Amino acid sequence: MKRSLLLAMLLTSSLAPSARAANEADYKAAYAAAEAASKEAAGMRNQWTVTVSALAAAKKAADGGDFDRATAAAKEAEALAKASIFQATSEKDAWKAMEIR
Amino acid sequence: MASSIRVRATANGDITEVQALIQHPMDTGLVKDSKGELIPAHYIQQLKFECNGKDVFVADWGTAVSKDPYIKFSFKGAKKGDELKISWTDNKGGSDTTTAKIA
Amino acid sequence: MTTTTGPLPTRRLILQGAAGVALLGLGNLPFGASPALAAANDKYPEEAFKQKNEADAIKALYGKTAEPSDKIKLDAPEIAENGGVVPISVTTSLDKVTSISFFVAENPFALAASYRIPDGTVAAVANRLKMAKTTNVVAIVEADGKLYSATKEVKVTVGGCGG
Amino acid sequence: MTARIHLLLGSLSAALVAFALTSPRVIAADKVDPVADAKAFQNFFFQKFPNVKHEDFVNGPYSMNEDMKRQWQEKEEFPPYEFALDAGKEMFATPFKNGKTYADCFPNGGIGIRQNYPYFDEKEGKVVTLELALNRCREANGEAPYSYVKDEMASLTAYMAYTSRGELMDIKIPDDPRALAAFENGKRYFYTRRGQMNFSCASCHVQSPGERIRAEILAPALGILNAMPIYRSEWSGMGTTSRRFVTCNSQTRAVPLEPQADEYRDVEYFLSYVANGLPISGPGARP
Repeated sequence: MKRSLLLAMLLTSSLAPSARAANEADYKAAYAAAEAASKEAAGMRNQWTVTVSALAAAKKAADGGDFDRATAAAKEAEALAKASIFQATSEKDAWKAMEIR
Repeated sequence: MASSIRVRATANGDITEVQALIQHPMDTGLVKDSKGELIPAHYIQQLKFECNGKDVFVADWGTAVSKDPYIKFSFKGAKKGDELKISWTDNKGGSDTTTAKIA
Repeated sequence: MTTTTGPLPTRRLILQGAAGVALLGLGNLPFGASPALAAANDKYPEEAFKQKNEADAIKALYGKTAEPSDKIKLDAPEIAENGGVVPISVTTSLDKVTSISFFVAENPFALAASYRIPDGTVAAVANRLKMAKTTNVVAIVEADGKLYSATKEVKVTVGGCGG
Repeated sequence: MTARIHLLLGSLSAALVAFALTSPRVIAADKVDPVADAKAFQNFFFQKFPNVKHEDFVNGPYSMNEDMKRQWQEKEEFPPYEFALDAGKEMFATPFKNGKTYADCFPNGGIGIRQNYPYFDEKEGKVVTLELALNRCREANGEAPYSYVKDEMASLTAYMAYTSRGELMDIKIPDDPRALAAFENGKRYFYTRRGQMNFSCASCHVQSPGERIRAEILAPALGILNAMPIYRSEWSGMGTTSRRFVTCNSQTRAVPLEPQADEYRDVEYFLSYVANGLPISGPGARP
């Protein structure tokens, strides 16, 4: 249970709403960070489907000019990607706990 | 191509047990495909079993019959070696028939 | 249904009631013309398969109502493993059976399948039906011109992950 | 920002502690021992479900629930995979353009050999599954390979499984470090949590077989591949082992790997090996 608590905290901590309206530059920065984390997760062969859909939602919102939503979605994608990376690294050994011996 | 109807008819004593499995999509017309369009209704409406020139079983089916429909019934008055004729028609005018020997 | 108080809802209910009756009326008009013994002849009971609820479908198919009977054994699972393939079968000790039909009460169209049983054919059928949701499966047997029924509730839930 | 750093530090220290705890055992268990693993795996299920006959485990959810078993037996009278079986038989009999058939690619003409798949190919140094071998046979004879998740592949494996029905699963692990590594890699994949749901295969099939997840009863992991390929009412169609792995991944919200990825081949190797001695019951019918 401890691990999923950590995952949940990681997710919520990065969703802190930004005060002023996001503009295109904020979106681009957030999207770049999200994409990098997503690539790293994919590289570890532990990508989550929700990361991919959050990234797509971000791009779609940005194309529609709604940079507030786009930045939020990009930030969420980054958090999800980071959580999947955390999961992959912690599972490197954690899996043994469940092994039938 | 093999017939769409698989049938097994076995006689024990005077009672012949018949089982049939028919390859058919039985689309209800209420289901959407991956592109979100409605798949048109396409289902078997009538299935008939005849033996020795007489209808022994007639099924009228709606859209609530499962895909690749299955049916089991028994009837009297036939013996090993008699021929069972099976035929179906669907709502698009499609049809198929086959015959099977009672084992 | 939101439970609002005051005169408004009663007027709306009355309107809905009126609309419902009109529909029913329409539904019956064309049916009135074709003979009550629709089930017996060769024609595909088109009208019966169009009826939404079970009572209309039974009336459209047989033109009379059924009474429950314990001489009908309806075999259906307690919880369907999959709503798309529900094995349902019926056997009956009633004699002079001429027709057996299956109704799934809350399916989009209640009548699922109807079988004509010529004499010499055993009064028992097994088939696999689709069920939209948890509801009653009703088997109707026409024996010696009278209608008998057996009912069983089958639980159906949308498949999740797949065991 | 500081909260996140604390978090990462916290998780690092937790990982370190975990590593320290397990390290003595890791060194002891460094030597991969498939025989012991298989025995422990089977005993776990035999003890957890004492009144399930050993050979019944291959019937998945139906070994866990009486009401479901009756519905299954009704389906088995005239099973929905009948059409895939006939199609597979026909494909086996139809020669390729170059005149050869599948029978030429497989020992004993491909009949009654499914229980030996997957096997470890010492030339290639990797696990070869039945689905992979079938596509390699097609390519070797100038035919286009089939999709691993579609009906044609399922029909072929359905026919081959049918010819092996009742044979006992008989997977061999040669004394080759790469084979032991593949087995261990498969075991790791089986127990590793993935996806946003944070489930591993074991979360469902070891910790809670027999329980319900929505409408379905979870199958025990022991013998779970013995019934492959399966006709699933939910798909209203045939499903190969590859299709089952891919859909299971996406249901835990993990992006699936490409079919026949090394991890899938290894986890199939692990799951088949630990089911040695249990009968082949494919093709199967499932909810």
